[in-house]
Amino acid sequence: MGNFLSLFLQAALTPEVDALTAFLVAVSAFFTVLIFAAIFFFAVKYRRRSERELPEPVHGNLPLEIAWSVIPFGLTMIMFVWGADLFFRESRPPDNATQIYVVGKQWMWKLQHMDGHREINELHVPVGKPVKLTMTSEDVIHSFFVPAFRVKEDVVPGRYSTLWFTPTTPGKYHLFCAEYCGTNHSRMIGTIYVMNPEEYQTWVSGGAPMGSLAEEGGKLFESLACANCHHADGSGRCPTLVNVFGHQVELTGGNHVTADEAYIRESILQPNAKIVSGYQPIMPSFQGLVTEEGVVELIEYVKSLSPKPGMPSVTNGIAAGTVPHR
Amino acid sequence: MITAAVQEREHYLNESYGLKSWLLTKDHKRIALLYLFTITLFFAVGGVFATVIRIELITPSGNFVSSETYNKMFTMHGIVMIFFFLIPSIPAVLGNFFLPIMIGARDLAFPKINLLSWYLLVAGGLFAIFAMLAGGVDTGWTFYVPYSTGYSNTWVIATAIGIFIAGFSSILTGLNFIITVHTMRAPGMTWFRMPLFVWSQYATALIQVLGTPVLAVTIVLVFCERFFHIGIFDPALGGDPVLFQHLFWFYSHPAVYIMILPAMGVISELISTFSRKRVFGYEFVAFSSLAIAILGFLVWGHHLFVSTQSIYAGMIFSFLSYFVAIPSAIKVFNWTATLYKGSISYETPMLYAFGFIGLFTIGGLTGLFLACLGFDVHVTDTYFVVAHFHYIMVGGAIMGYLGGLHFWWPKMTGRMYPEGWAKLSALIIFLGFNLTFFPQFILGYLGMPRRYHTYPAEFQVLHVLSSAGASVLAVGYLLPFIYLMWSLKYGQIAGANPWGATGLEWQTASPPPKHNFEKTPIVTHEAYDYSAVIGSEVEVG
Amino acid sequence: MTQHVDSVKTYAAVFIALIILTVVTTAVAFVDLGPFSVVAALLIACGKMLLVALFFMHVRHSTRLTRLVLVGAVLWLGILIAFTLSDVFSRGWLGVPGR
Amino acid sequence: MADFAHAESLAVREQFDTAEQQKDASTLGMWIFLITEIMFFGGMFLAYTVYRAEYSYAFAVASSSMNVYFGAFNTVVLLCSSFTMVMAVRSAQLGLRKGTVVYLFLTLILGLAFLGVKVFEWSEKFREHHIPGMAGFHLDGVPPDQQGQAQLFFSLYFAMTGLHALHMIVGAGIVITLMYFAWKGKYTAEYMTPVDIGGLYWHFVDIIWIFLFPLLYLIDRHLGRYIL
Ligand code: HEA
Ligand code: HEA
Ligand code: HEC
Ligand code: CUA
Ligand SMILES: [Cu+2]
Repeated sequence: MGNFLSLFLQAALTPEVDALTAFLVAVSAFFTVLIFAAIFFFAVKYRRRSERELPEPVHGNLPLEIAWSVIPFGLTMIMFVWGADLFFRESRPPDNATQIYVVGKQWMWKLQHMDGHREINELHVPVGKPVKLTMTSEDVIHSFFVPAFRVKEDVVPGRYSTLWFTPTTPGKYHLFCAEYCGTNHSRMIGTIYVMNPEEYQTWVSGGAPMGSLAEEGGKLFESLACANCHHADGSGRCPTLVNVFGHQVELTGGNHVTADEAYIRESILQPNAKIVSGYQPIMPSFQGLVTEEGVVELIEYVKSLSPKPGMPSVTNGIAAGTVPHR
Repeated sequence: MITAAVQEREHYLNESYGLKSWLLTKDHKRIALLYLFTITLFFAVGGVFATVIRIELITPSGNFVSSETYNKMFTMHGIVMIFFFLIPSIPAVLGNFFLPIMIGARDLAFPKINLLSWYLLVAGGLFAIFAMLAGGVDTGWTFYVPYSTGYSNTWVIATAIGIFIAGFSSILTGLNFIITVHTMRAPGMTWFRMPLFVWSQYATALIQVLGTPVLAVTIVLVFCERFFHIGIFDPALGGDPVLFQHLFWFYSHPAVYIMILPAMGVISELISTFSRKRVFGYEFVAFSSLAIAILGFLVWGHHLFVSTQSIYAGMIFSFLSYFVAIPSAIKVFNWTATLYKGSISYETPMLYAFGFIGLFTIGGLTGLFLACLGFDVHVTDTYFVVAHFHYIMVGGAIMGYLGGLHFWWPKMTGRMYPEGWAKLSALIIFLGFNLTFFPQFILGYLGMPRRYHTYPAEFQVLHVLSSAGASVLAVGYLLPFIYLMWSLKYGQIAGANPWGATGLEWQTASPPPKHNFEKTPIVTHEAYDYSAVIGSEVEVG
Repeated sequence: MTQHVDSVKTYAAVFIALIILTVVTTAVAFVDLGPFSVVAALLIACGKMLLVALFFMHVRHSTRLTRLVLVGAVLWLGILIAFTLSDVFSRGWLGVPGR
Repeated sequence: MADFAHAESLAVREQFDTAEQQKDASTLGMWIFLITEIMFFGGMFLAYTVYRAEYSYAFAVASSSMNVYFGAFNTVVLLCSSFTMVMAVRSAQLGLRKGTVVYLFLTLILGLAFLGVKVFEWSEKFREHHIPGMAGFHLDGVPPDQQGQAQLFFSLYFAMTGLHALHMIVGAGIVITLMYFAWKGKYTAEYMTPVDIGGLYWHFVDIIWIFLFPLLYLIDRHLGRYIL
C-alpha cells in the first residue's frame, strides 16, 4: 500500500472532504449498528417458543413513525448543506489560480502551461499555489481525477469544464481518467508532481520547447490570417481584439456577454453564434482548421491583448440564457 | 416426476402436458415459471461475466484478458444483470405468480399480453446474446454518447435493440399489473387489505410504465445517430452529450427502484409471516412504496454531479435525493419494529429477510454519501459506487428474490426445499457477499476508478480480497440452484400453508389449481390477521 | 352499462372549432409577436388537445381515475422537461465554464 | 369449476367476471398505454426544447424552410380523420354496423392521405438536400458554422415525424382490423370496446401531430421575413 498514507492532507480541500466523510460514516455507523443490534436482540428475545404461539397484533404508532421520519430527515439535511457548501467551493477556483489547459483524447492527457511548457500525462505544479484547469476533449468524454486532492470533473467534447486544487504537500500523485472512454481507459493515467518552489523553478527553467502560449497564439494569429482582418486599431470590418477579454461585449440584438474563454472559443469555432454589435457575420469558422490546443493558444493570445484580465464569467459551449436574437 | 399422492388432484402443472401447453400458455403461473427459467439462465450468464471480471482483477497488470475483452465483460455483465435479470426478476416471476392469487383473481387482466411480455423478453435476450456472440459490446451499461454513437466499434445497435425490446416486456408487465390491481380484486379485497407485496408491485408498475418509454426513445435516438449517421447528441454539430445523460438517467434512476421495491414487498411478507405479526405501520409501509415510486423520478441528476451539469441543478437533485431516502428509512424501521414482541422463527426465508435489511441499510446509507455533493465529487466513478449498488442490488434485491423464492417454493412446486442446505447457503451468500463488496468501499475511497482493466499495484490487496469473496459467493449461489432442482423430485410434499402465513395464496392448494381458487374467495379481514390461521390448525412442514 | 352517446352536433361543433384553431395558429405564426409567438402556438395546441381529449376521447364522461392518469402523464412530462431545463438554463450562472 | 363459466356474454374472457369489468380493464389499459406513448414522445420533445432554446436562430430558419401548407393541410386531414373516427365510435355505440364500417373506412382513407402527403414532403427534403448526415447537407440562410445546428433540427424533424408516421401506420392497421370485425358484425351496442379503445389510440396520434405541427412548422416563422 505504498501511497496509502500519502492519500491524506494532500490538497487544501482534502481534509474538508475527509471531515465530511467522517460525519457520513458516523451517522451511517450509528444507524447500521442500531438496526443490526435491534434485529439481533429481537430475534433472540422473541424467538418462537411454541408452534401455537400467537403474539398480540400491534397496528402501529404515530409518534414513532414521525420520530423515525423526522430525525433521519434532519440528519440528511445536515449532509445536504454541508455537502453543497463544500461542492460550491470545489467548483469555484480562486481568482489568483494559475491557469493550465488540459485536452483529453483517447487515451492521453495533454497539458499546456501558460509559459508554453507542454506535458503529456504529467503535470508539474508548485506546492501551495492554487491551480485552475480549463479542460476539453477532442473525442469522447473523459474525467480528470486526482484522488489525493479529492477532485474530479468530466472533460467533455465541445465545451470547457473547470477543475481546481491547491496542493499542500510535495510528492507524486495519481492522475486517473475516471469516465469510461474506450479500450485503454485504464491506461489513460498519469502523475501529478507537486514540487517545492525551488525544485519547480529548476523544472521550469529546464526550458520551454516553444514560446509561451500567448506567443504561440500570436504566431497562429498570423498564420491563420486572423491578423488580416483584426487590426489592433479596429479599422476595417472587424472589431479590434484589444481589451476584449474579460470585458462586456455588446451583441447584435442588444444582449451582452462577458468575454471569457468559452466565448473566445466559440467566436473562433462558431463565429456566427454571437455577433458583435455593429459588425457583419463575415468571420469564417475555424472549426477543423485549428486543434483544441491551437484554440487554447489563440485564447491566451487574445487574453494577452487585455492587460488586466477581468474575472472570467458566463457561458460554456451549450450555454445559458444568452440566446442570440436578431 | 410427481408422486401419486399429488397427481390425484389436478393443478396448474399437470392440467396439460407438452411443450406447446407451456409455450402457448396464458396461465400466469406457467408464464411465471417460463420467466423463472429464463432469468436464471441470464443470471448465470451475467455471473460468468462477473467471474471473468473478478479473475482479471486479481492482478494489477491485466494479464488474463485483453482490455477490449475486459470492457466487454463489465458492459455485458451490467446489461445482462440489470435488463435481463434483475428488472424482470421479482415482478415477472414472483409477481406474476402471486399478484393475481394474492388479490383473489383468476389471472392477470390481460393473459395474452402477459405471454407476449415473456416472448418480448426472450426476443430481446436473443438480440443481446447474438450481440455477445458476434463480438460483444463495450460501452458500459450506461451507453454514454459520443462513445456509443461514434467511437465504439462493437455491437452497440444489436444490444440496443435487445434492450429496447426487453423494455417493452417490462412496460407490458407493469401495465398488466396496474390494471389487474385496479379491476380484478376479489370481493372484499379493499386497497388497505392488500398484502404489502401487492402494494410494492403496484408502485413498481407505475415506474415501469412512466419511466421505461423514455429509455426506449433514448435508445431510438442513439440508434438513429449511430445507424443513420445523423447527429442528435453529437457535439461536433452542437449536440449536447449531457442531454443524453439526462434522458438515460430519467429512466435509470427510477429503474433502481424497479429493482428494489419488489424486494421490499417480499421482505414485508417474510418479516410478517415469520414473526406472526401484522406489519408494524402497514399504511406507512404501503404509502412509502408509492412515495419512493414518485419521488424516485425527481432525483436522476445525482448521477451527473461532475458531468458539467450546472451546479445549481446539482444542488436541487442532491436535495431531492434525500427525500427519497426517508420512505426507505420508514420501511426499515417498521420492519424492525414488527419483530418487537413477535414470534420469530428462523426458516431460510427469514434469514434472507434479515440479510436484506442489514445489507440494504448499508447500501442505502452509502447512497446518502453519494447524494452528498461534496463527497460524490471524490468517489463518483470509483469502486465506492460499485460497492454501493452491489450492496443494494446483490445484497438487497437478490436476497429479497431468493428469500421470496424459498418462501413460495412450496406453493409453486408443491415441494419443500431442504432446510439445512438452504440455511447453509444463505449463510455462505451473506459472508461471501460482504467479503466481495466491502473492500470495494475502501478501494473507491482510495481512488480506484471503476471500469479499469489494469490498476496501480497498491490496490491489489483489496482486489484480491474481493475476488476471494466472489468465489465464496459463487458457491453460495450455486447451492440453491442444485438443491432446488433436487427438491422438485425428492423434496418433502408441501401442505397448503407450511408457514402459517395469511395471504390468500396460502388458502388454496399447493400447487394451486389452474384458476387459482376452487371458488372466488371473499375477503373479510385485513392482511396479516394471524388469529385466523394460527387459531385453527397449523400445518407445519 | 352507462354509455354516453354524444350528439353529432357536439362532435361537429368541436370539429369546426379545431379547424378554426388550426387556421388561427397558422395565421398567427406569420405575425411577429416576439417571444409570444411560441406561447401563442403552444396555447392553441393545448386548446386543441383539450378539445380532442375531452370530447373525442370522452374524457368528459370518464372516471376520476382516467383523469388522474391523464393529469399524471402531463405532470411527468413536465418533470422530465422542467428538471432538465433547470440544468440547461442555469449552466454558466456561476461564471465557471462547465460548472 | 362451474362457477367460473360465465355465460353472461360470449365476449367475456375467462379471467373476468363481468363484461363491465372487462370493459373497464381494457379502457384503463389503453389509457395507461397512452401514458407510455406520451413519455416516449416526451423524450424527443425535451431534446427539441433544449436545442431550440440554444440554437433558436438555426432552428427558426430551419422551421421556416418547412412547407407550411403541407403541414397545415395535413393537420386538417388528421382532424377530419379524428372526426370520422369519433363518428365511427358513435355509430358503434348505437349499434349501427354500416355506419361504423363506413366511418372507419373514411378514417382509413384520411390516414393514408396524411401518410401520402408526408412521403411527398420527405422526398422534397431529399431533393433540397435537407437530410441530416448526408454529405451535401445545406440549408440556405444559415451561416456555415451553424449548419450543424440546422442538421440537429432536421434530425429531430425526421425522428419525430418518422415515429409519428409509424404510429399512423399502426393505427391504420388497427382501423383495418376494426373494420373487418365490424363488417362481420362482431360489435354490438353492448360490446364495442375494441372500437372505443381503437378510437382512443387514433385520437392520441392526432394529438401528437397537433403539437408537432406548430413546433416544427410554425414557431418563429415570422422571422422568415427577415431571413429568407
Ligand atoms: C436497486 C438499486 C438501487 C437503489 C435502491 C439505490 C438507492 C439509492 N441510491 Fe443508488 N445507485 C444504483 C442502484 C441503486 N441505488 C446504481 C446501479 C448506481 C450506479 C449506476 C452507474 O453509474 O452504473 C447508483 C448510483 C447512485 C448515485 C450516483 C453515484 C455516482 O455515480 O456518483 C447516487 C448519488 O446520489 C445514488 C444515491 C442513492 C440513494 C440516495 C438511494 C436511496 O434510495 C437509498 C435509501 C435507503 C436508505 C437511506 C437506507 C435505509 C434507511 C435507514 C437505515 C435509516 C437511516 C436513514 C437516514 C439517516 C436517512 N446512487
Ligand atoms: C443485478 C445486478 C448485478 C449483479 C447481481 C451483480 C453481481 C456481481 N457483480 Fe456486478 N455490476 C452490475 C450489476 C450487478 N452485478 C452493474 C450494473 C455493473 C456496472 C457495469 C458497468 O460499469 O457498465 C457491475 C459491475 C461490476 C464490477 C465493476 C467492474 C468495473 O467497473 O470494472 C464488478 C467488480 O468486481 C462486479 C462484480 C460482481 C460480482 C462479483 C457479482 C456476484 O454477485 C456475481 C455472483 C454470481 C455468480 C458468480 C454466478 C454463480 C452461478 C453460476 C455460475 C451458475 C452456474 C450456472 C449453471 C450451472 C446453470 N460487478
Ligand atoms: C474575414 C475576416 C475575419 C477573420 C479572418 C477572422 N475574424 Fe474574428 N471577427 C471578424 C468579424 C467581422 C467579427 C465581428 C462579428 C462577429 O462577432 O462575428 C469578429 C469577431 C471576433 C471575436 C469576438 C470579438 C469581440 O469583440 O467580442 C474574436 C475573439 C475573434 N473574432 C477572433 C478571431 C481569431 C482568433 C481569428 C483567427 C483564427 C479570427 N477572428 C479571424 C472577422 C474575422
Ligand atoms: Cu479517458 Cu477514460
Ligand atoms: Cu440514482
